[in-house]
Amino acid sequence: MMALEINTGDTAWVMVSAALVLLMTPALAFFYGGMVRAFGVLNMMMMSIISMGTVGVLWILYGYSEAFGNSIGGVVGNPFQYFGMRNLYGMAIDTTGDGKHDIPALVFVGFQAAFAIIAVALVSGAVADRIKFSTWTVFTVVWATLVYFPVAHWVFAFDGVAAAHGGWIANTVKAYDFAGGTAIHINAGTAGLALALVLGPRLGFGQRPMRPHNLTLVMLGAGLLWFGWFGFNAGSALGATPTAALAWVNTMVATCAAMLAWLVTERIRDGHATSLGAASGIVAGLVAITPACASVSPVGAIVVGILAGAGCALAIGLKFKFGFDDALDVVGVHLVGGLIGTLAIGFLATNDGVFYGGGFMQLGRQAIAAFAVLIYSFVVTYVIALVLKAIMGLRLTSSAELSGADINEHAEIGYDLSNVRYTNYQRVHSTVVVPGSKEEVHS
Amino acid sequence: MMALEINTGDTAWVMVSAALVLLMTPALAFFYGGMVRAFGVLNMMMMSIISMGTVGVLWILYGYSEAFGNSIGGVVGNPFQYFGMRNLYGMAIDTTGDGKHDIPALVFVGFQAAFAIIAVALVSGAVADRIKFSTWTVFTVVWATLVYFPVAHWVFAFDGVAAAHGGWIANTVKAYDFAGGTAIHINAGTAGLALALVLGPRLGFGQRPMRPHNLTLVMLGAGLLWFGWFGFNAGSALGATPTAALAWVNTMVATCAAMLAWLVTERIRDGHATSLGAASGIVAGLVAITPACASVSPVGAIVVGILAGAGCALAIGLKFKFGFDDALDVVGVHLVGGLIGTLAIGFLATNDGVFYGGGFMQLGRQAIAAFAVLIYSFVVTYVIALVLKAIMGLRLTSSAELSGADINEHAEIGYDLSNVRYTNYQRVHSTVVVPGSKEEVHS
Amino acid sequence: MMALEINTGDTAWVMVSAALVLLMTPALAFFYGGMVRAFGVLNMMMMSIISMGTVGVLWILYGYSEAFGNSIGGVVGNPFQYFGMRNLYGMAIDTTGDGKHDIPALVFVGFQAAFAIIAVALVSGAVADRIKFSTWTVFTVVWATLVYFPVAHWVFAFDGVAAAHGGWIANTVKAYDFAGGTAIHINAGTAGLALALVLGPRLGFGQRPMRPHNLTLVMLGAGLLWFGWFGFNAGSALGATPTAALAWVNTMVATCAAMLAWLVTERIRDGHATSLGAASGIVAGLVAITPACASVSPVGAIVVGILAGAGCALAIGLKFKFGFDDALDVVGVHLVGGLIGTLAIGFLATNDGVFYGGGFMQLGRQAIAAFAVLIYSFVVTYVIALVLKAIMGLRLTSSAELSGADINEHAEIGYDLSNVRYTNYQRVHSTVVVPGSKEEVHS
Amino acid sequence: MKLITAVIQPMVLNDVQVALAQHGIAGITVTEVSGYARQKGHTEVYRGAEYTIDFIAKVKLEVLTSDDLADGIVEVIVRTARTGQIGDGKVWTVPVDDVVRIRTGERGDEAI
Amino acid sequence: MKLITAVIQPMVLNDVQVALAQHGIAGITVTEVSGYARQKGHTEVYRGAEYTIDFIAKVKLEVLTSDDLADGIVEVIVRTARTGQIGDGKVWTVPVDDVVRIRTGERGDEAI
Amino acid sequence: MKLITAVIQPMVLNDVQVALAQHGIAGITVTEVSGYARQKGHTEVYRGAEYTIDFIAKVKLEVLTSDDLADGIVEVIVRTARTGQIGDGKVWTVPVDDVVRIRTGERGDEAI
Ligand SMILES: Nc1ncnc2c1ncn2[C@@H]1O[C@H](COP(=O)(O)OP(=O)(O)O)[C@@H](O)[C@H]1O
Ligand SMILES: Nc1ncnc2c1ncn2[C@@H]1O[C@H](COP(=O)(O)OP(=O)(O)O)[C@@H](O)[C@H]1O
Ligand SMILES: Nc1ncnc2c1ncn2[C@@H]1O[C@H](COP(=O)(O)OP(=O)(O)O)[C@@H](O)[C@H]1O
Repeated sequence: MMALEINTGDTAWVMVSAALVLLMTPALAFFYGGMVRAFGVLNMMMMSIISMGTVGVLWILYGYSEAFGNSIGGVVGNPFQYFGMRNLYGMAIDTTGDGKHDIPALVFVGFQAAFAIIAVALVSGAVADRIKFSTWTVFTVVWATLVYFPVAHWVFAFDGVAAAHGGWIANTVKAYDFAGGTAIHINAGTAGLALALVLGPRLGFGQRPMRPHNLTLVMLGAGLLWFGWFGFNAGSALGATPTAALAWVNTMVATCAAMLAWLVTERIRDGHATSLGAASGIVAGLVAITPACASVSPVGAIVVGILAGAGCALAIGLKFKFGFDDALDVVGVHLVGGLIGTLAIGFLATNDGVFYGGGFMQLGRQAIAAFAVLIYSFVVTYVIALVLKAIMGLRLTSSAELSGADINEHAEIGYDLSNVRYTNYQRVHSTVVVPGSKEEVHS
Repeated sequence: MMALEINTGDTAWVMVSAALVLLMTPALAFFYGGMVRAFGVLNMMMMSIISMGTVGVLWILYGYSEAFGNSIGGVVGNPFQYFGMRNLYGMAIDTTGDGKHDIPALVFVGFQAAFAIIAVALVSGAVADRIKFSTWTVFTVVWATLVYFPVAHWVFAFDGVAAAHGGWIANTVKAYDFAGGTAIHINAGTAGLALALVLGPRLGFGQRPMRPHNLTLVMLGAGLLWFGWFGFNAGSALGATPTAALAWVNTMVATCAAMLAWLVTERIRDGHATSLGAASGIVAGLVAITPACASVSPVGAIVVGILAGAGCALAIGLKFKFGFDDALDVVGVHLVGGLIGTLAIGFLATNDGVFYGGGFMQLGRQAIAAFAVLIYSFVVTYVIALVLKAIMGLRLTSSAELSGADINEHAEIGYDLSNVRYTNYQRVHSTVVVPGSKEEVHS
Repeated sequence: MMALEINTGDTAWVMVSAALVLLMTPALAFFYGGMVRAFGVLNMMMMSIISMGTVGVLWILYGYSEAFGNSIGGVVGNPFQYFGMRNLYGMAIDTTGDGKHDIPALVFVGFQAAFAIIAVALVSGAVADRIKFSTWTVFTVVWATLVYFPVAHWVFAFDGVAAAHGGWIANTVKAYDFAGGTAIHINAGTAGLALALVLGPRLGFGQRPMRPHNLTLVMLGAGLLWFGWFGFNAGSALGATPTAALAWVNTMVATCAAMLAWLVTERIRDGHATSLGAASGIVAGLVAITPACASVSPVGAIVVGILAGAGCALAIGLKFKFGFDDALDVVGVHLVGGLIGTLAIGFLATNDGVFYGGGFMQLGRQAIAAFAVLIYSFVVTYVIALVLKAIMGLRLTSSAELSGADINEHAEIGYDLSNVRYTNYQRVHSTVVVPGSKEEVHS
Repeated sequence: MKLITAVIQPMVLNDVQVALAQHGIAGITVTEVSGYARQKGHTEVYRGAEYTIDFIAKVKLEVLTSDDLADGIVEVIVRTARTGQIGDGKVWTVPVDDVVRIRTGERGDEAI
Repeated sequence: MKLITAVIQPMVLNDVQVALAQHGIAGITVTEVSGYARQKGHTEVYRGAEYTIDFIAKVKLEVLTSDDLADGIVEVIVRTARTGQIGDGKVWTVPVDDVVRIRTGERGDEAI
Repeated sequence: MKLITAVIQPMVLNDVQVALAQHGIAGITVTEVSGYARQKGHTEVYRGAEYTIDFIAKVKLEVLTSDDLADGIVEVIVRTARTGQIGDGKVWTVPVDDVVRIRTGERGDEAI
């Protein structure tokens, strides 16, 4: 992975992709934020935004190293190898082995940072409106360290790319997960389920109405997610290659098909095709094509999209059936969508899928990868949740929950469109602490 | 068009451009969505979003092939040649002929897919608030197949690029339309006019007030459209070339000039420069520079921008004069703007425009292209509209129109910012259809 | 700077970066727009948007030339050299000197255009809600011409890149300002201060409540700003190079750290971590890392972020202390953040910072650059403001200010979410002026 | 004096306002309200969950008037606001002790 | 006839509406209001500036009724809207001269 | 008891609220309303089409009070809400039969 000649085209593509993936977390904040009631929109957004803060810093300190450092038994990378990005400046990642497609190692760091951030942020959809913000913040740190970084190592760290030895799923099981169906979506979806189970349902879940407060915000989130997802999937080729082109086209068309499938499902079941359904179908399609985008043909991608769109549209009802409150359907969309995509590869992979005469071997590998991540994520997340509950408490007080997390956790409200000013004065707290004169100003 | 060596820089640029153009359709959804009344914002957005679903899938199946397959008499591509993307993986598009700027054919597919999608979505602005969503969905399929795909073939399919033989406007008329002034904007603007004529005006058009409900959403749409349009125009160079650079700069400065011209026109006429005017001027400038961005100098682009900004600001009044209800001014902005840009090339093209001593030859070619597309689009769209009206009906019922398309067509409302819950209970319809147990849950 | 062989990867990266930076001005419009009261959101956005119009056109006419034309004494570029982009088509910018990383000169023009635009737009945050829109429009023209273009020349014009001779700070003082901590942020922050001082505080400043009306819009702005800033900082490498990669990673992690630092500061001081704080911390971190992103290590970037996040969170109180009404904290965020970043380089630059054994030499250079820009910007802006005040008036009337700039300056309102139509009829002004028949239609 | 209050359909507001103006009524005060009564609300669907909205958007008009004009005003409102469909609303009259015009301090019928 | 007006907590609206419906009340009109009284408002913080919101969101219910049913309705509202905490609000009764149903023109108790 | 209702300019709300509090008034209820009367509305322009907004944003205050305090309260409101320009609004008083405090069930003057 030492190389002097950088391919500027590949580097440009991966830097753009990294920025696109980073945009996905604000996009997720809008997607989720629009779906809760108006009195919780800021808290919902902040759960994504704070993940950018904590996970971004951790990634640079030891997260990248835990994921892509030299493997300790295929289970986790050496967290000290690249601690604080040491040993990385001037290094390159060579993804083809022929020295023609080298990109600076720091580009890969940035690209993967954005993955880590959004994986954590995704979990928040399950716990909308009722988790303490301080506990969520600590959760992002602990969960990234104990769950995401190791699982990313399992799935994304190929031997000889970022370090000599990589993770067990990538190198031993040899499952295909091009851009993170297991490491991101199954992982986050499962974690959301575990956390929601420990946390309990929102007050009034299933009885009192909790409709989305701003569907233009939801649609904005979905639109930006789709845009960013081209970086997520096609960027995972780590170069501006024909593989990236295939991933790009599949990321488009699977999503188109999933949106249509979700809308048709709704139309048949509920009598209406909704905009929330379109936005949800978009995300479901993106999730499902994520692992598969480089393995299936465009027509295969359409099939994956249809399965994901219809499958997730049906699966979001599960929470009412089983009574767990996965508020914004992280399980129904990310876990189920991730499973659909990961397993569909076994059938539709053009090189060795069942339908292409490849037998059931690859399907088995896909299943092992999917369920290994699912089980690990569920168990560890559940334990983390119990520990945090014991130490600092998980839930808002009932009165805070009923009067809204925005006011109670952030002392803000999302919107003030009235032309009447009910606020009747302001008082300035403190201003600058000039060194040597720690005075406070009250006006 | 078979090549092994891919230029990664060009590929990176076109993949980014494709993602940028894809983002333009959600952007359009916001631009249009903010302009209607609050009770129709979701329906308005959904008309764009559904186009992504239908046209995206069609494109992969036969649309690309219809547009870029080997030409049948210059009129339409062979729809079977690349059906479902067959024969395309591993292929490259060579735009320069010297083998130095090859990009994977699938990148070109993706880039052009985004064009097809937005062309269809643009039409919806003319029919805001009153068309049946089911009919619109069918319209997107029929119109793409009968109008957009063939016209794209005429204009964008150059001999020997994607297939041996291309379309008649590109190769016989030799009009300049770098990024789609005719194929996209004149085409969609004309189709909007035809559809609006068959559909009839909104109830209360010209009498009852229909002001935009959310100008921040309009501005968001305009901002993202501008951003995406760099992909549209500069991406049409199909490489990171000096031509792309010129297109980039022209796309910026024509838009700046058009915005200023629109605002000045408003200021003189109405006494105020409005934010809706700024957003509209931005779009008008982008439309007009689209065909011209690689043919004119930056100062020429400023001229194009001024003509488009002032011209479209005046043209949007046409609908009141002639009494057709082009609700969101697709005619006034896209048709008129597209004509201005397409014809301005005849004067301002630096190689053979009238003002550069090139005589009237090129102007004639531009006019032929513009009016050929205009007439074809008008006639075929009008017939499609009549047929759909007869078969499935075009218009919402009056009561649905008056109480809002969102509730009636999508069973949703855009915003619920109140802290009072008027919804008094929820009932879960059906959940998962587990194979073998088609039970429904009602809570 | 004449070159025939273009590096497509570098060109792709800088074209994308240019589009990203251009997106930052609409993003700023949302960031600022969400922060004012609902009755001024459009006016606030328009101050940014109009800057795109005026500065974009000026840049093509003489702005680029003033900034990057051959230097007249290190103070300003020759405004005629590249007037209207003449002499530029077909030219290339060679940033490495080895002929391997050439990009078309027009790409550089576009990239730097977006910088000029946002520098001007930034100033508007200080004068929210009370400046006449016509005066602001003229201000953008005058300030760009007299302040921004020259200062950009000082800082960004290196000898032998865009022209033989460049500006004094870049070439004589040799301060490091990779992407514009001095030329953009200190400059705009100081100008905001000067303009706010001449303009005076909003009516009711410090007594009547002026809370942000739409924090989802603020967060959208912050998210898009962060996204665009990767173009701003990593794009300033003018190629897809290892330096760009370092800048990318630093732009991410400094921002993460600054957000956390701002939130911690708030939590300690006010008892709550707010979403406005997160958005503000993001911007503060981006500002501070701007000059430093290519000089510090990722761990150094974390330090810069922490300093900026905490420092700016404290500095925004200054306005209450000193009684100037910098409405949206341009001083507290951009001036203070710019200073922190510019001076931090002196300590943290890995090649010659104080902490890396480089002595105080570079710190001195940084200080000279920062204060030279600060003083020049303050004095000239103050004079411009006084002159404009005398000639055309700066402030809205009190009644216009109290009833909102949107209605009074733009004859529009931002939102109309009510389903009651208080507007009771419409009258069409004038429509098209068909040449030869200047008739007007009144309905 | 009397206070006449009417709860009407939002879409007839303009007609009523114009009719009142033609009837010589100088001022009205309007409030957006929600009504729950015979008229059926609608159903919304979000991710397969059904929401029934019982409350329907209505507009409340308030008109202060002297005793002698009250009946005429009620009549004008009832005539103009009628669409004949369920949900047209009510008009009611309440006695008022006194009215003051803030600007001038005028009282009683003068103040209306 | 009487007009009963109640200012209540937003979160009890549904319970009150259901209770009234069970009590046989056909129609109510609801307005979103803000109340300023004993109950303390809350504090918001924006960039270090503190905003005190004295006004608290409340819901106003209006029910037209015949004289004899009035007391029962007040009683139902008071019982269902009570949470026992400061801010529960008030119910008051005002005499009404006349009521007209717009759709039919019915008057008096018939119109309610 | 009396119900005093005032329609005032939005920007004087704070002053009135403070003045009432100083006058010893414990509670008020506020509603956002739109008024149509002598005061001229404004014009908006969207893509060359002109919209005339006749209705102007106002605030409605409601104060329940005992009979003896009513005149004083009207006087305080009129004094504080006056700007002297057209559009300052009205204050009116309506007789109230009974008031109940929901939290305690207190009635009459006790409940206010
Ligand atoms: N008893 C009542 N008290 C107060 N408001 C009522 C009452 N009955 C009806 N309303 C109001 O009148 C509106 C129309 O009533 P509804 O019964 O639906 O139609 P109609 O009056 O045409 O029979 C309701 O939405 C509600 O706002
Ligand atoms: N004198 C009053 N006039 C009008 N409305 C009042 C009055 N007093 C209270 N209210 C309304 O009742 C609400 C609750 O009053 P509050 O004093 O806070 O609690 P409680 O009624 O439980 O003692 C207030 O928010 C206000 O809307
Ligand atoms: N007859 C009326 N009935 C109900 N409300 C009225 C009446 N006349 C005026 N108003 C209210 O009072 C407000 C101010 O009235 P206007 O005539 O504009 O000013 P002024 O009261 O200062 O003469 C109006 O906007 C309206 O809300």
